[in-house]
Amino acid sequence: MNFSEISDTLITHFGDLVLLHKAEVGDSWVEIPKDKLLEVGRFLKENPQLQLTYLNSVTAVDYLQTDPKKLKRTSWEPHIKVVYHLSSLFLKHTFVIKVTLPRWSDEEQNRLPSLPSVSSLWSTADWQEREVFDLYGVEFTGHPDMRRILCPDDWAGHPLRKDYTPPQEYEGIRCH
Amino acid sequence: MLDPTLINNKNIEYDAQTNEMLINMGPQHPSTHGVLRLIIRTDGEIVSEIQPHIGYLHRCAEKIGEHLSARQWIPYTDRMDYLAAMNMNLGWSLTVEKLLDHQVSKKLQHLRLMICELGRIASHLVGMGAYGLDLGTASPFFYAIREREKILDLFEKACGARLTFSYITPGGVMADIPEGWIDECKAFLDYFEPIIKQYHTLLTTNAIFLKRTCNLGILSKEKAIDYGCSGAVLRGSGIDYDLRRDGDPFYTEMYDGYDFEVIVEKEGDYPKDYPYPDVPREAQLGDCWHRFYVRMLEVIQSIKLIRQSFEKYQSIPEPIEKPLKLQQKLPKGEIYLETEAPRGQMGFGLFSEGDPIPWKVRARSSCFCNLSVLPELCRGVYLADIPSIVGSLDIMMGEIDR
Amino acid sequence: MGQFFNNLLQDINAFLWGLAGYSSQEITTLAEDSWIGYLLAAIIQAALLLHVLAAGTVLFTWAERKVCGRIQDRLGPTRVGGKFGWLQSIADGIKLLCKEDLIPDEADSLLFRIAPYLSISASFAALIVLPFSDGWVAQQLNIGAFFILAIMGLEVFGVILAGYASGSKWSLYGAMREAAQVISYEIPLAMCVVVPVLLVGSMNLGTIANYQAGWFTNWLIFHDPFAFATFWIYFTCGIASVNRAPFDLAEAESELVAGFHTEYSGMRWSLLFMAEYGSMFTVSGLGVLLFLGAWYGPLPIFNSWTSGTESWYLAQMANLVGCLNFVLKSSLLVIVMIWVRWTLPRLRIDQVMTMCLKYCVPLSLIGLSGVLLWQLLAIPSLNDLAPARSDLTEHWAEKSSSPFVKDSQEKVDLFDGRNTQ
Amino acid sequence: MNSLLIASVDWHSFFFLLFGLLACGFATGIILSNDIVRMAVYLVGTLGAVAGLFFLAGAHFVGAVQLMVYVGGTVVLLLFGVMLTSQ
Repeated sequence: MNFSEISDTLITHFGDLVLLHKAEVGDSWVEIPKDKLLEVGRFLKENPQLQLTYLNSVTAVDYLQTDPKKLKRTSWEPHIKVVYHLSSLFLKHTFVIKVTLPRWSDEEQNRLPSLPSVSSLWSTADWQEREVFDLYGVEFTGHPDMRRILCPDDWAGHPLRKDYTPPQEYEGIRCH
Repeated sequence: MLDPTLINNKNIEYDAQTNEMLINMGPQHPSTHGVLRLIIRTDGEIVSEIQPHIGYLHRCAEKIGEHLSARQWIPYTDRMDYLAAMNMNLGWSLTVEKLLDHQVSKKLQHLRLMICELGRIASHLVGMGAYGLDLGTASPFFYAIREREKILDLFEKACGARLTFSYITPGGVMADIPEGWIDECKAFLDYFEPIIKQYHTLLTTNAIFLKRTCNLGILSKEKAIDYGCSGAVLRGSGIDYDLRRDGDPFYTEMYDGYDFEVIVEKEGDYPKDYPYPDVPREAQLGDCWHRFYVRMLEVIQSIKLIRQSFEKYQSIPEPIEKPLKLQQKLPKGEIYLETEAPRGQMGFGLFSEGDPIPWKVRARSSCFCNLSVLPELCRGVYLADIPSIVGSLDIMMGEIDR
Repeated sequence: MGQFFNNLLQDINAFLWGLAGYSSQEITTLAEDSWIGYLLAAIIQAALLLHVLAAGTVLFTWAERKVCGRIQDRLGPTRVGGKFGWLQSIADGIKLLCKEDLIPDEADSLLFRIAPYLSISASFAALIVLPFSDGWVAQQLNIGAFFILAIMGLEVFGVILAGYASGSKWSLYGAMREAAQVISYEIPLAMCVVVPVLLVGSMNLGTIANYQAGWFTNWLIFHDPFAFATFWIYFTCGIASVNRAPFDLAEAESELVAGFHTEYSGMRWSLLFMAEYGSMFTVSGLGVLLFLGAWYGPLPIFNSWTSGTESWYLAQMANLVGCLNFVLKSSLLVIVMIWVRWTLPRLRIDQVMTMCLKYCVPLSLIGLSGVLLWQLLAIPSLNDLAPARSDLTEHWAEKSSSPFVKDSQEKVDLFDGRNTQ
Repeated sequence: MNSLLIASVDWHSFFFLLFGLLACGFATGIILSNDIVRMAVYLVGTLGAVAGLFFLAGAHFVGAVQLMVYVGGTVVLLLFGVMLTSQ
């Protein structure tokens, strides 16, 4: 199955909940509301026509324009997109789904955004979601062990966010 | 002794139990393949729980990628899987090319295939030798390095470097291979092919080796898929999937017209186009031995591929094209492409907002996913089995931590 | 030995007093069994054996590097001391001496300090009863074979203490493995040693050795198929009991970092190391004494010299050749150990124990009963082809007489200091 | 003469006293020590010294048995047991 067939199946099953993004260049994707993520995920995994049992990658993209010169040309509001790349090893097709999140879940910018964890569907999401949490500051609810994975446990900030400034020193060691 | 501040409370609680012991393996340990740290809860010699801690080699390669143009990031891909840097270069180059929809010439594809398959051999050699070290025999490692050095000599002739090549770049390669290189490569393959038998004698069929690897760390098909395992770990579990055949058309085009087999067990046996040793009775599908064996057989398939590529490369007379510009403007869009690196499916993602510099770079590490299955495999095994299992996953910390 | 030195001292004494113009009747000489002679003999013997241990370690380390280098298709040491890097071990020894002697905070410092000495003393003590040639033994015990086994069991102490006292979990693992392994492997090892003891009917290593004089067919390994198999079981268990690969579980570097000597550095570490090489030599030497014809070469070339009727000097020359023979054979076995180490992967601890209890013990018992039956049924053996010379099976101390020793018929003990019956 | 005096020292008695004192000293060490592993080490000393006494008495076999069974076997097992149980 190619991308449009999979997305058609998804749209016929879920209706307006999923948003189709057809890209002219590169990958197209389907956008899913965050509270429907688990449901859609289970459908994608268990539907015999789709069988997207293999989760290649979970990652996030931080959309925040920090360059004031480019700000005028930027069409989007600041947000985070969590991207799931799925594939089926037996039917040999791939699929991309995305979930849009606010950068912070409150006004004061001290509560991380959250979305449900898919580690119950794909075990590989366990570590990959930890990585996203570590580097992007997205919390996954229902994750068995939500800790940092690449950075030390007491690291401050989430390095792959666009507004992240590296610390001058860490535990008495100069960083740069 | 373990620093209590570095472990979470769960473990401290367990440490207080009388007959259980909490031990810390790594990050400086001979058999953790770099700076992997394993926190192991043991009852005597039996491991009851294992918890990998990674990140000691984290260099924020993805963050750096957001400040460099696509071609400038190539050296950073070298440093991910530094034992197979060519394949890392290829993965990123293809990702950039796919976003630009820039298909390279057929001759260049043959050249890249030749180089990457050599890289695969070199990487599997280290995997094989280091596995021997994990099991307590040092000699295979020296044999493997001896052969690998010859491959590195070839690479050095092609690009001047021996470890971090930065050879394959978006839109081409750094420079065409020099005159006479193919003959040297042929000579190497003629020398190397009969030697593989020695490795089978030294390790694959050695009685102690079988005792240490067979029926151990069995990874079922379902688990392998569930944990996103790839490469030899996936195929060692009996799943017939290789991106060189089943991957994105943009990547598999390289392998069009080549005759090679995906190494996977079919009906209790492996492809028989070469005098391989038989599968021993003790071995179970998905155990350490199968993962190791798949790697060994892939070396032979790579040799087959390289031999075919010589002729195809030489049959095209015109020179290869120049690579893309250093500050090549990228179209707005995103792309995610996986290639079959020696250690599994290395995925590169490129999210572009229309600048020469990518908005975001993603590197999906195959070893990262392969390693995540370790706690699953290491439940109830002996302490001495941990090196066997970690070694059979053939991890590369540079790639895991990025 | 003691008498020899006493007599020598007496002669020198008489000679010196004679120079001063006294006659031999006027001076007081030492009694024949005076303790000074025994002390001198003990010091000389200890010094010699210590050199066997030290030089053995130096040579075997060098051999290990060279052999392992060749096995791994490389050269091994080439620079230090000229062509073959034969001074490499000395250079390493100096480096080790200069290293900082670290004692971890967590360690039990007293036990941590004494553990290497315990190990090395046990390894050294085993050499006391190991004959290098006919009569060339520091202390000739009637139960030599048994004594060596008993002493080699003590070496494990140093290792256990080293592992325990280090205060490191890896070391503790090493120590626990070592304890389990060595205790288990002592059983089949002793069973295998019993076979030649039964065949000869003596636990005296000299007697066992002399039983094998003559042609190589007289070696006990060729007595019957069971004895032949027993030697290989002995060798396997020997490798296991001295902790060499593939049974080096106590220091398995890919699992336990370095096992019991993880926390050791410098000289203390090298003492543990020397103990290992010392017991490698002892085990090989015991194997040679028991099965491989001891100091007798495959062909009886020098045997006629050792006969009591020939001159004392000729007998000593033959002994020298015998000593070289013995050292050569033992070193060959040590090199086989090195060869095995650099070829095979390591077993797992449960497999090592399984191998001992499920295979080695029953096999050695089968070997023992097989040899027993062979003797009982009087089945012809290869040893009967060329009968051993009867004079060599006699007690060896009575054979040759030194020109210095006036009366050597009495057996004397070091601790005893007086003649026994 | 001096040499006569030295020669008259009963070496046998000297070693008997030495080993006896060692055995007693180590035995006291066992009683006074608090650390169970050190006790085991002192026990090795005591048993080893007793083995020395046996050798001195010409009972080589008994001495070797003492070494093998008590020092090599029993105490190692004892240590092994100590290490397996928590303190």
